[in-house]
Amino acid sequence: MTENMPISRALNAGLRRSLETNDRVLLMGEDIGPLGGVFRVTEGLQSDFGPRRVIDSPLAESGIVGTAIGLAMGGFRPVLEIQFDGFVFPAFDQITSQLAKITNRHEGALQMPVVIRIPYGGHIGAIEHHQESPEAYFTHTPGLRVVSPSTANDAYWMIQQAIDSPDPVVFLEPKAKYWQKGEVDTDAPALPLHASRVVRRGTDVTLVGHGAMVTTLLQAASLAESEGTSCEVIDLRSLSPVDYGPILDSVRRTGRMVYAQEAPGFTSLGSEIAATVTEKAFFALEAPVLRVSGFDVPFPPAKLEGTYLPDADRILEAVDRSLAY
Amino acid sequence: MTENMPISRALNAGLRRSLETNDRVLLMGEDIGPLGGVFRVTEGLQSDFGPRRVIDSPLAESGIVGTAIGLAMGGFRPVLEIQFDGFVFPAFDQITSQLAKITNRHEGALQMPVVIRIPYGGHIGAIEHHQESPEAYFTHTPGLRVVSPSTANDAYWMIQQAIDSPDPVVFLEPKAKYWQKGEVDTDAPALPLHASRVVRRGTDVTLVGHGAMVTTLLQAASLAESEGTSCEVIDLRSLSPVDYGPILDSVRRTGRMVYAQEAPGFTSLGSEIAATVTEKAFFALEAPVLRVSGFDVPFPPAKLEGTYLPDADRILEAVDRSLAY
Amino acid sequence: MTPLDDPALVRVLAANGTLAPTPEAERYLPLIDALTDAELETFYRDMVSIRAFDVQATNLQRQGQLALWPPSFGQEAAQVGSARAARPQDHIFPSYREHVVTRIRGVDPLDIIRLMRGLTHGGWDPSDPKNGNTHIYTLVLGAQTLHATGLGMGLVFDGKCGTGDPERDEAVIVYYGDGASSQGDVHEAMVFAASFQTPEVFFLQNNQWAISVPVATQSRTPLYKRAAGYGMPSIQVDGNDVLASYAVSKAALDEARAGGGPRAIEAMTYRRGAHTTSDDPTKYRTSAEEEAWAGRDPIARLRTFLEARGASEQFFEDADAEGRALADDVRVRTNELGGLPRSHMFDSVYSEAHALITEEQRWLDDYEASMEGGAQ
Amino acid sequence: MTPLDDPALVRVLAANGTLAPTPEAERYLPLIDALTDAELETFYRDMVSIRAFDVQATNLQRQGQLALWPPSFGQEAAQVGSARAARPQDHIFPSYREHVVTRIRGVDPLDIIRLMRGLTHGGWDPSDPKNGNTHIYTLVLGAQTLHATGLGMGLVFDGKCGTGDPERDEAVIVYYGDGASSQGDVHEAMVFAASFQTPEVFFLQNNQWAISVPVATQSRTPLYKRAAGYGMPSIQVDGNDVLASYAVSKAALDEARAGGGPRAIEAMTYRRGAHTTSDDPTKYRTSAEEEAWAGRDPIARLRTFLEARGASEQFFEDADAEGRALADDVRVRTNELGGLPRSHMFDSVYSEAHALITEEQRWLDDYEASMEGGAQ
Ligand SMILES: Cc1ncc(C[n+]2csc(CCOP(=O)(O)OP(=O)(O)O)c2C)c(N)n1
Ligand SMILES: Cc1ncc(C[n+]2csc(CCOP(=O)(O)OP(=O)(O)O)c2C)c(N)n1
Ligand SMILES: [Mg+2]
Ligand SMILES: [Mg+2]
Repeated sequence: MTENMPISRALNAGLRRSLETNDRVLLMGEDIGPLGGVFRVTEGLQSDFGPRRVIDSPLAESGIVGTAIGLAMGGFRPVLEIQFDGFVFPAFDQITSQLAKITNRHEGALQMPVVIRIPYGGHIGAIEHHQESPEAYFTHTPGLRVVSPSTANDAYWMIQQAIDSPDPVVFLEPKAKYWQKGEVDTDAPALPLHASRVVRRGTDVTLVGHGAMVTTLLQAASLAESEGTSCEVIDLRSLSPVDYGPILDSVRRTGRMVYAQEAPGFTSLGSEIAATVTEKAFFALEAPVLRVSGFDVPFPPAKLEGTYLPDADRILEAVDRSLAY
Repeated sequence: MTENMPISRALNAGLRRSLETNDRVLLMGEDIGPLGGVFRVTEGLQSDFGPRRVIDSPLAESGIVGTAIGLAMGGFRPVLEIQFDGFVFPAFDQITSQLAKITNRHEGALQMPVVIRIPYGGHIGAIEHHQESPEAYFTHTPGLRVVSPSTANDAYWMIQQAIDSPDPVVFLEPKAKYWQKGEVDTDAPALPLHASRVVRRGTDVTLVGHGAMVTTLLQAASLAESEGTSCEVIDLRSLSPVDYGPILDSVRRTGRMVYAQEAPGFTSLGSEIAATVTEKAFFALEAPVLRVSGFDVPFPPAKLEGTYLPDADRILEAVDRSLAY
Repeated sequence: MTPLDDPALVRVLAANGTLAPTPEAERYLPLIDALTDAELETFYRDMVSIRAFDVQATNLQRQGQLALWPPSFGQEAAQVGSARAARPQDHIFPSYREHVVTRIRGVDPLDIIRLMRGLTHGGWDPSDPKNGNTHIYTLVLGAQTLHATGLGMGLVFDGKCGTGDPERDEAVIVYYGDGASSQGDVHEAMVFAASFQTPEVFFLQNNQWAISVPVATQSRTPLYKRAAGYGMPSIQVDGNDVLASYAVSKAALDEARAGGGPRAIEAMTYRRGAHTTSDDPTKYRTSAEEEAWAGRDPIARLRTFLEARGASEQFFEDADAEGRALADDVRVRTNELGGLPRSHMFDSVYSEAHALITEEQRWLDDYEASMEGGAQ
Repeated sequence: MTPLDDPALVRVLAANGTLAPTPEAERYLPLIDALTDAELETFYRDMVSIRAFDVQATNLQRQGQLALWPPSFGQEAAQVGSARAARPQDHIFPSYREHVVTRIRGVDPLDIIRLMRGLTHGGWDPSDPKNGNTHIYTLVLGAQTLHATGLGMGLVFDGKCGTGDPERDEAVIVYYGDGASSQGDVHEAMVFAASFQTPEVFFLQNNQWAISVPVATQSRTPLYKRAAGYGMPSIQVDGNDVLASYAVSKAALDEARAGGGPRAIEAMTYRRGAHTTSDDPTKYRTSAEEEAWAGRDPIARLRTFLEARGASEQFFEDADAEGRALADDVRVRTNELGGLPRSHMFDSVYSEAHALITEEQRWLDDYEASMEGGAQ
């Protein structure tokens, strides 16, 4: 069966299905109960599953992650909501030194099936701490899995796959796209959680990104086409681990690649992917892998986000630079 | 005047000089008073400068960094000690969302001259959380400066330069080298804080790293020489910003580069440097920039650190791979 | 137990505006008796003005002029009382809803408007004397409590408190909410404050809600009781009674300034509006509750009291006019606000030159120039 | 005020081993009267054995067999009393110095030895029944308090406490130190515990020092007083009096298990040894202080009490022999410990296959094979 719905509803439906099928799943976070979350992703879930399955926690992120670890030790599968990207840092020790390492510390005897949902990224004109893209902090941390859906169908399935994972998953939700609609096939997932996907075929340049950036990459690809350049677009979907197969296949054909992200560029996921693709496809590359990123400044006041965030033009500029090699 | 001393003494001497020359400098941390710090870097300073200049704080890292911000607002220049690399994460929000951004948030009206000293890295056979290399988390964060000395002379000068900086500086001390001696010239610094430095001249491959890794790179260079390969070795010194000048000069001559670090490789400083060098010296490169890193696993139990940490052999293996392109 | 039943509560004015001190309020009465008519009228004008501002800002947000507005509606007495109790040399650390406090200290309300419009992450320079040592808003809940404590530590180290000279001694007051009280940083701030005996008042506005979460989720115990565990004196006050709020704040600040160490105040109040303009309180609270608190409104309460004391009708009309003037001024100046140059983003990430920033700024300038060139 | 002067202190045995209950101890006497001779003797043997183990481990560290050893020397009574008060179904979250506790729950001391030798970051499987629901050590101070609270929340959600059946109901006890008490995580753990009414005992061993920092730096106020701010009952106990430690722990655990919500205990004790074998206490504390606390030693105290009750000389000799046997066994088995295969590093980073780990492990295997090849 397929249904058309926005990403926020797809997430809601996916969470609902997980709550229904596994009674050890519980949701916890700030304002996820009667309010349904500030983005309404959990709307209606507390009234349907009760306040023991959908829990409004005290206002403390380290507490949320730390107690989720204890809940997981007790056999629960907690799905946490961090209200905005910029509010995850108080929980950083519990995520980095605890959650990510507990299975390893126990030599595999304890699993840590905890999902941390984080609405991330800009484009919503909000105040400070509400528009950040913190993925690099998590992808650098061994023991975490990091994923981000860019379509409603992926949102629906990936959240369920993340909940099913025995490992901790940081689940980054592209908040600018919560209202973007798409077809959701509720029968079977299209891909495993950690697969990347070619979303547009092309022959000249490979464009890679995740989350909200996929839309921008597709825009850039359309514009490029009108200028006679054929771009292949790949949605990363999994940020850690990265599924390099489709990317390398593509780069070996195109010889050129542009990676785009909202996050600051320095020591970022884009750095990693550029370095690794270069290493693995060195002789295929006609040009260095170019990166289009947020600048290495704090996310600016909203009136400047249009300048800060990579748009189709900035991506095309990189495409042109790549082609000029 | 020059004096021979180990890095830990050089740091102590540098801190002492800063305390003497600027009465707004104060030191704060856990066990830095009567004990002199677990590595004795602050030995004798509290008895000489008193408990208001060299402060044993309550045991709370977020508190240490957060109150240092307030102290800096009041015109102090706090120099903080985090006891071990793995204990910095409880302070992560105060470092990332506060300290790093406060000057920007105030549009330059408030400076944040706070230094965070962190003994980092492995090779000391210690238990968990005591051997990590967290630099990527800081280099990815706009608003921070990140440096690491590898010699006694640099230790002596760089700590003073960091204290003089109006910006927050994460000061990473290679703990395995605290007892490594070197000549300290107490008259004038050799280099500005953010300069990288060629520490060995060579023509075939450029080796780059920081902190304790510099010693390993020099070992590898000696071994390589005996096999007929001439390696240039560059000490990064500044991890953010990176001084690319000497690195690019070198790579343009050698055409080959290996970057080595103790930190896990994925989304790391090594990724950044590999990607950027590739972009800036693309046509000069005979081989991809190769990276030798800790594996993407939590720092293992000490009995495996010898396997985990890059050694001269692992670097040579990469040198050979690079030469084979 | 409703939130205002604690036997320790300090209240001077009953909800109906009559003088009816609770037992715990007795010892504060001299401070209140000492207030002049002019001072009392200032309290009233403060509250009326800022409410007019608040309504204006909410409208401006509806008109798309602001990204967001967090109203202070209902919390005016807690804020006016505490801010008016502070001395000029004191240091103020607001959270993000202290519009009344910042205005009293001299901050231009337009600075808050610029923040909520997306023109700045700060708004004003705390070191500029015209801003009355008022720090900017902090959005990560609780983080500012540590900054305030650090500043207080510096006052101790510099001998700027406890000298016995109230004209010179300085104190710090830091604002935070019932939700924020759960954050680890607030605990660590109290630990450091107690350890270093900072001249500091922790001022908690318990407005009963953290967005949609009732205070009972944060604590089943009155929050003012936390302070005792750190050896800090603490007080619960009716935060909708500006006189009580003033008196307990003044006593606490005076004691802190004089070297008595940190103390805590829990002001019981109510966020009468939405959390922010993005919020919909009907999802989580009843109109019965809202009405009950409307009956405890701080402005009406003081008005009745002042009327009984003989304040003139003219005074109230003037106060309203003053509020309208402020609101009009804010509207006019908001409409005049321009944009930001793109360099703004790079200008003050660091205080000293930084190679990567310089490079990126140069790249962007070239890029924009080429785009404009291309568009020509 | 010396640390043991608080009028609220619960103590049963005076330092000289005579029964001399403090006023606060009166209500616990029935619990102590109910203890059999065999139980009392077990307490003694527990303490003697682990002290022998502790000395052995310290020696092993000196001989280079361990990277580090954090002795429990001096804190035996606090640990034995609380651990013996727990029921088999209870869940234990130690910090990193609870060697006595873990042993009582069934954990093999060799598992701790392996941790301190650098062979593991954990040591044992908390879900293996032989380890008595004992979680592994946590080295980031305070982090475990949240894990314990989360587990306690799960017990509430699963209806595993407060059913009225003490054989079935479960509780959690979490250990932390006076230094750790300053961490934000401990506050958040108490906030969550109180909010969700977890069946939990926060057991603080105040051993007067956090490495070189005296407890006065963490708090000028007795730490047990923090709990009241969260609405938790709390108690201060002489942690060198095993009977008092047992009784207050038993009462608290029983109440928590029965559905009474969380509570806190501060056990006043002393770290008689160094912080760890890397530490040098002469840098920061006086021998006078050390001697004063030597006079309050928990083992000597119980011994005098048992002697007065008529325990035989043979019993004490047997206890010592048991300790020696444990120490010998630990030495022998430590010497037999092997190394780690390099695959260990990759084996359990994730529970499911992970592309990057697989790739790196394969690379390392090839690399090592080539090096061995090269070396031939
Ligand atoms: C660390 C952190 N987590 C989450 C948020 C999102 N948030 C903003 S305001 C708020 C509620 C705050 O409640 P309270 O402290 O009572 O202050 P009030 O809004 O009632 O004035 C939340 C959850 C935040 N700003 N910071
Ligand atoms: C978050 C964190 N910061 C610093 C340390 C380093 N450290 C280890 S033990 C210790 C002192 C702990 O004191 P306390 O909590 O009183 O426990 P005790 O050692 O006395 O048993 C410190 C500072 C740590 N382990 N974790
Ligand atoms: Mg509130
Ligand atoms: Mg201690």
